[in-house]
Amino acid sequence: MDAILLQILNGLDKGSAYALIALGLTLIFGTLGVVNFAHGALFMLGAFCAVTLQRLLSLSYETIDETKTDFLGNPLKVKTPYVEGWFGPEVGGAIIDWAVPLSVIIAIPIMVGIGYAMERGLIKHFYKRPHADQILVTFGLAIVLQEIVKYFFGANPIQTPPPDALLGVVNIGAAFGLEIAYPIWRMVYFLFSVAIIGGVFSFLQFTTFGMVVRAGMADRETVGLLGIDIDKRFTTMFGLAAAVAGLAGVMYGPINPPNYHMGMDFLVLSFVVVVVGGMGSLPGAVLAGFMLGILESFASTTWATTTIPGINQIIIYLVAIIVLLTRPRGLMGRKGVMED
Amino acid sequence: MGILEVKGVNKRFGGLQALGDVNLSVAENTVHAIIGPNGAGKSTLLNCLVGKLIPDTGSVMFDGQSVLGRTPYEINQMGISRVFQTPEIFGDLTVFENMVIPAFAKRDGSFRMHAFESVASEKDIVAHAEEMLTEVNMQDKIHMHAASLSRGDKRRLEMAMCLLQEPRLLLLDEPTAGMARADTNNTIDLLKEIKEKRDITIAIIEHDMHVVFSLADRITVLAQGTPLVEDSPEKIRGNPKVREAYLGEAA
Amino acid sequence: MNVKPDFSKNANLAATAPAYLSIYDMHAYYGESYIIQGISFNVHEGEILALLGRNGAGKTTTLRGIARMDDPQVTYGEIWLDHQHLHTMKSHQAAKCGIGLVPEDRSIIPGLTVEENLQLAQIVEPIGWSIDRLYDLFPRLGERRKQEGVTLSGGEQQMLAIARALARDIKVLLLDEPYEGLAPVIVDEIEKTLIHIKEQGITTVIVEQNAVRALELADRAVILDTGSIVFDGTAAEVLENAELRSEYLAI
Amino acid sequence: MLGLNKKDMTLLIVVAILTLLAPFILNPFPVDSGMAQFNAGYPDLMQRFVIFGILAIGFNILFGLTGYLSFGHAAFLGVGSYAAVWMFKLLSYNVVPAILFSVILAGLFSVLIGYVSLRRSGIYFSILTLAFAQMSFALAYSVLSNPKFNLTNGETGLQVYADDPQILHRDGLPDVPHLFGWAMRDNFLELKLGGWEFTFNNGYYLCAAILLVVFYLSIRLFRSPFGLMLRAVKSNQQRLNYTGLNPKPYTLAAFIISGMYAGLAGGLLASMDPLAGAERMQWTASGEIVLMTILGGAGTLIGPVLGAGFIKYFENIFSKINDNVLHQWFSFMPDGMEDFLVFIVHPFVGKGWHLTLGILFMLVVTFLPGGLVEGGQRLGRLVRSRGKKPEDPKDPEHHPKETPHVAE
Amino acid sequence: ITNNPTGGSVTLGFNVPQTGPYADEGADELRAYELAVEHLNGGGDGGMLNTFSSKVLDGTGIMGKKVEYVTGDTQTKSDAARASAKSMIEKDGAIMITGGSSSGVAIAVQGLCQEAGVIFMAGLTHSNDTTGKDRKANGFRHFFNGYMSGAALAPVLKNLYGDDRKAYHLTADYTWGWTQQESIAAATEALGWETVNNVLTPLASTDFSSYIAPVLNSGADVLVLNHYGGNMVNSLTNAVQFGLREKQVNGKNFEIVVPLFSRLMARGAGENIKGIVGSTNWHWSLQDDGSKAFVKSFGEKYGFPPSQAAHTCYVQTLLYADAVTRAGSFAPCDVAAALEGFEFDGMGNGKTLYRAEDHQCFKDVLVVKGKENPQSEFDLLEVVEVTPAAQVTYPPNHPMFGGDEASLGQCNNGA
Ligand SMILES: Nc1ncnc2c1ncn2[C@@H]1O[C@H](COP(=O)(O)OP(=O)(O)OP(=O)(O)O)[C@@H](O)[C@H]1O
Ligand SMILES: Nc1ncnc2c1ncn2[C@@H]1O[C@H](COP(=O)(O)OP(=O)(O)OP(=O)(O)O)[C@@H](O)[C@H]1O
Ligand SMILES: [Mg+2]
Ligand SMILES: [Mg+2]
Repeated sequence: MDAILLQILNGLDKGSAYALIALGLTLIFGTLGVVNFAHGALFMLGAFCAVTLQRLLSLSYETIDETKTDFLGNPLKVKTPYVEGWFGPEVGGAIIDWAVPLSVIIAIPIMVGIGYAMERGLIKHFYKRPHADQILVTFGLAIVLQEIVKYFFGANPIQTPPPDALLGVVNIGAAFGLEIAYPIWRMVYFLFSVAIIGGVFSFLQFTTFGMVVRAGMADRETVGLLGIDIDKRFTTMFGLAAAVAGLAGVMYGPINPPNYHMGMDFLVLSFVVVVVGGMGSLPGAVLAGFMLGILESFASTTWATTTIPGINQIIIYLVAIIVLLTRPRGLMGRKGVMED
Repeated sequence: MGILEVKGVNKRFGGLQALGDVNLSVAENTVHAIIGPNGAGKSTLLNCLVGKLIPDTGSVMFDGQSVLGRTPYEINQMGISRVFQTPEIFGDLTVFENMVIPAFAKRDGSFRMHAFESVASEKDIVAHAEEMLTEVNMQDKIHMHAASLSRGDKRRLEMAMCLLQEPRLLLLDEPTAGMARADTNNTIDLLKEIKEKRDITIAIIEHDMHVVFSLADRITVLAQGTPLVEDSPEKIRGNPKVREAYLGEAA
Repeated sequence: MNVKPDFSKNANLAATAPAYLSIYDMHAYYGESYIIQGISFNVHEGEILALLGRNGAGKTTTLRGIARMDDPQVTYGEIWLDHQHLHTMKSHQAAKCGIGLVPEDRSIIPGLTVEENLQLAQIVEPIGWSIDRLYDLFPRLGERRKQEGVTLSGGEQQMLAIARALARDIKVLLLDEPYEGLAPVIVDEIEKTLIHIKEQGITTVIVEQNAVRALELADRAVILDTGSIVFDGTAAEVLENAELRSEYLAI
Repeated sequence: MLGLNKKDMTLLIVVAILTLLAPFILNPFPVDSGMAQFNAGYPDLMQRFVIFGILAIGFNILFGLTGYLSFGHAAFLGVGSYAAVWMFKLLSYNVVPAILFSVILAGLFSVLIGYVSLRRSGIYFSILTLAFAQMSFALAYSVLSNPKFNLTNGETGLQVYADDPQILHRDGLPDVPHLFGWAMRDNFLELKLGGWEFTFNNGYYLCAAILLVVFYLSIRLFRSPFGLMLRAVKSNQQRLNYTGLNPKPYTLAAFIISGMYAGLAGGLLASMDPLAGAERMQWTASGEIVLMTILGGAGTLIGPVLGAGFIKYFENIFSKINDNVLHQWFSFMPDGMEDFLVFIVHPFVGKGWHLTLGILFMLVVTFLPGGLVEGGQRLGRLVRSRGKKPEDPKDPEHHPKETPHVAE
Repeated sequence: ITNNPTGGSVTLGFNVPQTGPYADEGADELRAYELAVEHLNGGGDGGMLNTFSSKVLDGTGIMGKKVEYVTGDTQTKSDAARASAKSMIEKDGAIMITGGSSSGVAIAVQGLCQEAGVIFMAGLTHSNDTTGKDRKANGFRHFFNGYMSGAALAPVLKNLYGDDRKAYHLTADYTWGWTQQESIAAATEALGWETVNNVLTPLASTDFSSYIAPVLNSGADVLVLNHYGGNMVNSLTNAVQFGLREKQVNGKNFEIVVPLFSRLMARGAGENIKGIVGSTNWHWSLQDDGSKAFVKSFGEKYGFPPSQAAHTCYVQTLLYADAVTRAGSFAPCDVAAALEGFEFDGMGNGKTLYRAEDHQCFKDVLVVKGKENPQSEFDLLEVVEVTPAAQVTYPPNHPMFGGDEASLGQCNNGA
């Protein structure tokens, strides 16, 4: 019982990551119709916003400690972060400790800015081009972004730990007499993604924005005839999607340390999630994200892998095949969206 | 017994009864016009004939065989061709290539793997296509991309593609809509000529009464998914109900 | 290719009324093909102008050029609307200035219901008729407000396209074959609507294959042939001039 | 001739000349010059050029003609390679049975995957093929390399061991892949002319001959009624249906043909270098095939081959330029200048070759929508229009393209 | 012989991952190679040339020929690695290929070098197969392997955690993972530990939470992570996240073991690595003369201490140069003969033997632990124990190494 609940929780968590990435991807891919292979890179850039802030906050001045030596036998240079120098070790330490949540604040404008720049500078020339061209150009962009990050941060993963206060586990089953120890930060991530998903939904639901963008994707020309400057809205949409992807990345850092190719690892899966959910359907993307997360979680149990060897390797693809064959447009896809 | 027998066909879209108990019999080698107000279900009826839609109930027999449950290409192979209300052509291909495809379909059936002949060496097919293009007066546009034709030309091309197959039943959904008057007249002449030359049955949907009355042998008036009357053109013209519901002053 | 506009033909248009919409020496291309070869004409405030010509003459291209669509590319010329120069604008800006185009293929937006299609027109100021008023004009649309726009019948789509243009506060209505595919009674209806619209002071340019109908409605007419203007004058003149009618309109 | 029209015949002849003379063309720089780094005329890379060319030609038959974008074609490449190595293990190192079997097995796989995937179109089709390929990869990498039934030898890659049966192997035949004794890895001629060196490799010429055959077949196919039907599928499936043609068998046939081309490429890869690794089936490999095709120009005859060459060139040549080489190039400059130039170029070569590739992807697709082929055409037009009078054919006095009046 | 150097120089091929997840490791390997070339050509302070027990290398290159090198990118893919190695051999005339940071790549390239008739000096490869069932006459491995990790770790684990433990293995689902798991399980079971479960994790996994969670209820009190690189960083991070290290099971502290450590992995794992035991080939804090000399010249050139990958690559280059010089020939068969059974010292890890039967080096193996109070960003591991070579030596026909069937085959001089 505990074990099953724990697997579901794990699935929810993995699902939140899938759902968040797929949500952003749906905004671009399902709504704007652009096959954005750089979406994973946006996720990665988000995570590196946190890394950067952490690095900035940890910028240090050096003092020489004569009593100790470094690996070459020279006197050891001790580094003290400026913030600790300015605010004292206590406050300064706390600021560094909270680097990841703090980065959410800086990540929003940065990611929106990146999204804007990307759309204005590149993507806008590709709305009318075939999907294949979009794949090529966004793939090129993804490589470039990755390589830039690699140039500055290296290929190795970089730890971005959560604040000490959010470290450790809680027993969330205690109230029911169950023993379900779950990491606090993963709970935070789940709640965070629910909040973002809710935010995006209400933005698109309670404003006509979503409808206009959908219409614009289906028929740019006609929407222009109705006095709507669709380009501006597309840009906004892209900024929003980039922010969603980036935030998903910022908060993901403490779960698994970011590295420059983490985006590519998620990219293919998130395309699968979006398509299984149904092109252009936000609820579909979220639902499929959670569904595949939980299924993957169950497929990794010993029971599952002993019953069907290797099932954990292929479960997502297997489910995708079954869903697509039985439900032609994915779980919640609407007719007419990207069918050719 | 007509070549096309539609019996008790019903089709619902959600709450909307698009076709309600439609019975229709089209006699061989006649032109049968279907007219009626917008949204009466005319195109829906054609969709049921070519396999685009499957009626909820009822039967559709063509030449004694049921078309229901067959795929569109099988139905076409039975001898039914259709011109759509919004032109369905191969936009990426040239006008010539558009014509060649039905020619192959007619000669070789639904699938043949002729991967190593060249199109140009299929003399009979090429000749056939060119001949038909001349007939519809489009020989000067033979190398244009179909997508860049004007709307009237697209319609003419689609009709030519259907005619080339020499179908036994030709379904035309507003073939002259948007066509210049001169071309409309040409189309009428063409259809008449073809009808004289070969055995062909035509079912035509049209709002242009000039076309309807020049061609039709019989007319069915459809309203709100059910046939209102079926009669000869003269009678229809005089029918007050039809005048009020449909024809307006055009009659 | 090297066709200069012949201004002698429209030399007489000037003085009568102040030009409201004015096209001066417009040239337009689709990619490499040179379609509109330098045309100039004026539309006066509150009048209905019929723009006529054969299939492929360039009527649609002209309207799209005026509405500042991305295609065709207008490479030269000026377009003025009420002292604003449209030729520097994009389509959405032209729309804000008061251009309303009803495209020939209706361009109902897939994925949106009838009502959403109308709401979409009212997102950006200036807003015209209320949606309820439009439903009064076209009750069929009211009945189908929750249906997806593209599943409407051909005629219903035409109504929706016109309604959508009126949902915006427009100064000039550009109609590309508004009668196409409509039942004769509805054509009568729409004609009445157009007269009604005219009474509201809206200027209209109508492209129509049914030239007689259009001319009966219009104040003035412009006839296009292969991208050049061959006639510019009153509607009555065309109806009287048999040569003109047979040469360019085949009526 | 050969059932081709004049233009196609010219193309075929040009391609034939280029492939047959590749050892010269690809080695334009003397061995000792600083530019020798850019020589690509060594057997392995030349083989790769043609093999990936074959792969891309096959992919283009599906994607370029029907518009169905398969994201799983690498699976067939992998299947072909495994099939070939199994033939080496079981029969002998002769490449003929290996290549035949790889084409057949890849064909069978594509029947299976194609039949299922083609029930959907558009992006759904792409994701289905991707899913199948990723499953194949996972199976090959771990599940099927389970010691109990080791079909793929997992991470290490399938290879021939001394204790393999090789029932048709006879003494005197080489212990490497060969064509009736003619070892693929051997060079039949090594020419030294002045500072230049040219290598003529058995394996390369086998691949080149096969390339010419399959290229010829693909030209025929493009121009055939079948090719026309495939383009019709891309253009309007509805109309095809209502014209009495069932699109399914056409697309399936195209899928199988392109799968077999991929299998052939896989078999050739294994024949040149008898080891089949699972990474060949990963989605990135499938993605690479897509990129090759688009980069070169989808739907054109020669484009995919160019695209394949382009990407493989970068992978093999640019990745090998290190700082050491850079310093040699710029050594004629004053020291400060030399260091500065090395500093500037450094991020784009060697371990930064991905960066350059990414930038080039973006540039090519942005400025040459039709891929490299379009670039070539533009160049051609430029050269041709030089000869003519510099007059604008389109009425220069009346409507110049840019005018102060019309803002685009 | 293939690519016999005729002019005044000899070309070596350094084939390392320059892109992909192991790019940093590859970069470090490349630094070591450049340093080795510098030392061979008489530049710098000579590094380990001064401490190496064999004294034939004199800083004039190899047999008087100046050492030059070409580099390539393995991308950590067998295909790409082979293509890159081939181009070095076919185009650049490399006489020896070395490098790599994964076993799949090492085995693939080793096979290629065997066919092409050049020597392959493996870089970082830890799978038993490299010198086990896939051993080749032209291939040589200085690095240690899975079996040695197990043999070195077992006694230490017994000391630290007792002999009554229940171990739960998470294993990367591919050949290297399997062989390491097999080795560790065998070594620990010999101590009396029980292996409760072994779960295979897909290579592509990025999040291991669903594999970690079941550990909590399995009754196990030790978790063994048979993962490398990014997989290891993530699985360890997840394990710590789930509070495994704070748990008490069966009345004992729950422990995590990572059999193969590298400094780059340790850096990726950050805080989580503290107190965790594993094994490594070499560490810069070793105080023997060879290690000190190498750390000094590497550190002064690049500003930070070398990794174990850098060390093994550096040593392999010197060993090759030495063998050529001793053999007096570049012919692979002569070089191989000079390396086979060669015993040396002064390269770190104490006295070392290049065993003739399988071309595996036998030397001391380090058991290390994540340091609790690191003094600098490189000071992540502390050496717990230096396990003597004798304790990790196994017979060449050991079943985990292909048994009696495994053979080096014939050495190949190429054409
Ligand atoms: N897929 C669909 N879903 C819902 N309603 C539909 C669908 N297709 C058609 N309808 C409705 O069914 C009715 C009949 O449509 P149909 O297209 O057959 O009309 P029609 O007689 O061809 O009219 P027109 O002359 O205007 O083309 C219309 O009211 C239309 O809105
Ligand atoms: N997208 C396009 N690309 C190239 N040429 C085009 C394109 N669209 C139209 N044309 C060409 O431009 C010319 C004018 O077309 P246009 O659509 O303006 O004609 P029209 O007068 O509206 O005719 P119709 O009455 O048939 O609608 C035609 O010759 C047509 O073939
Ligand atoms: Mg209709
Ligand atoms: Mg038109």
